[in-house]
Amino acid sequence: MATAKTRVEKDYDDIPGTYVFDADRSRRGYHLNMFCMSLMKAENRKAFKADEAKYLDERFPLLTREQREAILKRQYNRMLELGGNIYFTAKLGATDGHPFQHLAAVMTGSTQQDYADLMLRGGRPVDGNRSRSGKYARAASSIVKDSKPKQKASKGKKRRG
Amino acid sequence: MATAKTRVEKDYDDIPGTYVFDADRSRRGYHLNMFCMSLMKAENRKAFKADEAKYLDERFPLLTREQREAILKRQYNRMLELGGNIYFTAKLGATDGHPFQHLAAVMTGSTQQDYADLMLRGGRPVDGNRSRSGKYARAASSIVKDSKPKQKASKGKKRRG
Amino acid sequence: MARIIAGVTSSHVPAIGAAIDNHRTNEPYWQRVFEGFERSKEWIAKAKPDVVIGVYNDHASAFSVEVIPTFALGTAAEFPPADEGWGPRPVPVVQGHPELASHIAQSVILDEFDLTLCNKMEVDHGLTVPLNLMFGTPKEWPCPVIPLAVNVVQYPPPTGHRCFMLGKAIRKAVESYPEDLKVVIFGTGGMSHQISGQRAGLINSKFDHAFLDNLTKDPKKLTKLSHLELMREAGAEGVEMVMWLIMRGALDDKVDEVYRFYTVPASNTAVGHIILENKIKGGKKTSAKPASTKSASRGKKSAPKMKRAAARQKIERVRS
Amino acid sequence: MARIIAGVTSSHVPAIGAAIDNHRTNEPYWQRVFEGFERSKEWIAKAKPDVVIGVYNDHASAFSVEVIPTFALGTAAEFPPADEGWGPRPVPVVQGHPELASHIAQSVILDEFDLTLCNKMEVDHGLTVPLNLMFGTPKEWPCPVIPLAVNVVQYPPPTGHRCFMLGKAIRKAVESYPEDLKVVIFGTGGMSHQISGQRAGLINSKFDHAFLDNLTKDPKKLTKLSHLELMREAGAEGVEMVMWLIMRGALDDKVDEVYRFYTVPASNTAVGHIILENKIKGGKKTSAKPASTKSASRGKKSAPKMKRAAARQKIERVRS
Ligand SMILES: [Fe+3]
Ligand SMILES: [Fe+3]
Repeated sequence: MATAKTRVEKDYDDIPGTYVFDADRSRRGYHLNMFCMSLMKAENRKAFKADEAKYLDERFPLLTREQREAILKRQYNRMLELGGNIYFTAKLGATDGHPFQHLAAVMTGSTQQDYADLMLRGGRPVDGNRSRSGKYARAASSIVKDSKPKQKASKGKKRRG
Repeated sequence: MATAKTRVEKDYDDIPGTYVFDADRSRRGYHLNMFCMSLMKAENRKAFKADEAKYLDERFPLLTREQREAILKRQYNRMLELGGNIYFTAKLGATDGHPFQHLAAVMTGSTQQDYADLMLRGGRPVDGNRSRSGKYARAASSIVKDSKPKQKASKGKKRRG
Repeated sequence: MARIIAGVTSSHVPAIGAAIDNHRTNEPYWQRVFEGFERSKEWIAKAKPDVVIGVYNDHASAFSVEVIPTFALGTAAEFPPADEGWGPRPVPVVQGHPELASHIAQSVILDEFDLTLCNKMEVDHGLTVPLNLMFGTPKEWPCPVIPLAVNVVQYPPPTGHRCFMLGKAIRKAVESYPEDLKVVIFGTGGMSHQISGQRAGLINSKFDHAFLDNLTKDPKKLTKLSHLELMREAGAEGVEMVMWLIMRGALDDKVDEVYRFYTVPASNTAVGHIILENKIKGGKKTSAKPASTKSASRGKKSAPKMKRAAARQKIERVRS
Repeated sequence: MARIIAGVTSSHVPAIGAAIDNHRTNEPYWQRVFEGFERSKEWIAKAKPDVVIGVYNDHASAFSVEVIPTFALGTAAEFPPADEGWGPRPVPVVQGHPELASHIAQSVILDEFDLTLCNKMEVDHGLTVPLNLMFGTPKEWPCPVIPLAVNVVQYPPPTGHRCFMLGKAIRKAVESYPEDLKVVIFGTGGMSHQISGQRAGLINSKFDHAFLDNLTKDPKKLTKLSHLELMREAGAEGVEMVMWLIMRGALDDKVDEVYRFYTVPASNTAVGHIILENKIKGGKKTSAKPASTKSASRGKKSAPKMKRAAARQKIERVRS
């Protein structure tokens, strides 16, 4: 568990390419996420598609200028930065008729095909993707046994996981 | 804390004249309470007053016959029996323009004046109103010191509370 | 560092709100109640909290029987008064403290309390009546308020022990907040009352006094009260006194009781009110004592005294 | 007396639901996933639970950012599928078990878990995809399901330790329910995946296998994983694996792992699935072993074997 101290420091900001949706982001992104939530109704999707700027200005006047722009430009990482949460922003992608992997490709700066191929190859490796600061770059998890050999390893069978 | 056993037995059913609003009552009274909740809107109060039976039949068709009758007849204890909760049923009283003590008088089989006088005299005493079974009739609370004299009582000043 | 300097308990009887809203506070019946809070207003004006944490329960206003949170913490920027059936109370919109509230939420959830967070919530008399009693009827409430709504409508409410422990977790959270803030925590509801069924009108002053005594001196004893005993002794709706234990848990083990007031009845309820201050810390008193001047006596009844013996004498008089 | 006979974990990837709803389960990509659940369907047909407790998380369907419950227990009679943006999934309405759910709620709240009770709630793919994986696509689900929605959307989710302890409290509650009922508890979500930000696509199979191993043998070790470690190793959204610990806490300390399946990827996610049975009690086995017959091999890929070594071999094949 994080301690009070590390909580204030947000230890999870060390994870690269990751926007942990905490209370600060949730507060910042409230109207952005509520806008996305509004797209769960067919009539709202229709109204949004008919005139995106008008829909935003009329129904979500409390969006910041940055949020409004990120929505209109479909800047999915920027939306996360500005307090969006992926479960919400995914509804915008769905409204556009995109499969989720399109959004993933946008967020990872890749093509959809390359992203799909990456997943088929077993996904993005965790090695090299643990830590911005490098502090945890080499550390594996406390539960992964082959990174911390124990007596039980003498069972003969090498543990894969 | 109640134990699992006493919970199933509902130890609180021993308290006289009391309908503890537990999950069973809540389930039973769901539509009754949601009806009362609907009276928080002025337009609904108006529609209900215009034709009570019609309002109930059209908007709350899942009320049981007993609940419907108790509502129409303003039988406030019966509503509690049938799963109503006082914070909800009080909204029906308010819709009728009654002060809360009118409802209290109805529930206690008293006149509003007698009930008000009872309160001014210090309220209904707990002695004699603890227990249906008589099991707790004489027991006072574990925190009331003069019912359980302790060494500290030798302080000289008799505790009132 | 933020810190909790004091705790306040107060009943939140809706009729008190109605008396305020309908300008009937000068009627002798209501004077008796409001006079009990005159000193408290002076106390809080001196204590000047930067934030109030208001522990209360919703009375089928924000929450119906559709969704019933045990503990709902308000993390929004503001909380409008609920329409409880006659339009919203004419009181200021409660301004929240989203940053501190979110900090508390995070800390307390990691400490294994299973909060529900509300970024949108209306607040009813349960919260606004105690604000009136302590702050009067200003145009704006003098400080932000973080609402913490506790389920006491559908049985079972959280246990008294759980409430007490939540208070401790809240205190820990507040003390890990970097900004210097003085926080006062309100526990509301109670005291003895039953407003439902044939036993409606129940009042148990002996129990109430014992509860108040223990609240100051031995709150752990109160955490052992079962819901059954609370309902039997203090009425089906008196069970809401578990909320006072959240306030108490957030204070020091030993506190100074700087004020107490008790009267019967307000509408159907015994009104209980107590102010507890944390003891001196780091050489300076954490907050102001109530002023011992000014508060005028009106008519036959004297303004309540700070000393408990005197307060009790008053109670005696009021009830006789 | 009701009792929990077994626990099941399963990912709840929305794309699996889409594959089912769009009749694409025979495409090789999806075959690989669905084959992993063939034996499980046989197992559950034999185990015949009277009730399923489904631990899952809502994905901005029933709950937005307005109200965020940490633990929301569904006490309603039924739970319609949510409209997640393309109309509700064409799956049966989930029938609840209000009596058992209310009993669990009461017991668990008195055991100091701060539930939110939902008498009205729609359920999304988080719950319905695992029901499909285990029960296929029947006209009606074969038994009532009690949904338990856990917040893993807004940080912080409940700790793994808290989840584990809630599982224990649920078990105690179930065992104090007077009716004879066989209950299976599902923990859903995971395994490693990240679907947001530049790190989207993260998979950590080493971690996943270690998690599965410990889930069976040493779940207490998993309760010590911080959210930070979970997010770093298993992805920002992989943190939902804390939910599996609710399932595990509801089982015996020592359990029989009767089945395991793991494959990468389904859409953006590592799919993990395990079936754990409580050990023999009172002389008779608490439930059926999966049938070792019938399950046909299709094409190149053999149906997964019950033995772990074999299951791993399969995984090897699938991923290569
Ligand atoms: Fe109240
Ligand atoms: Fe999920």
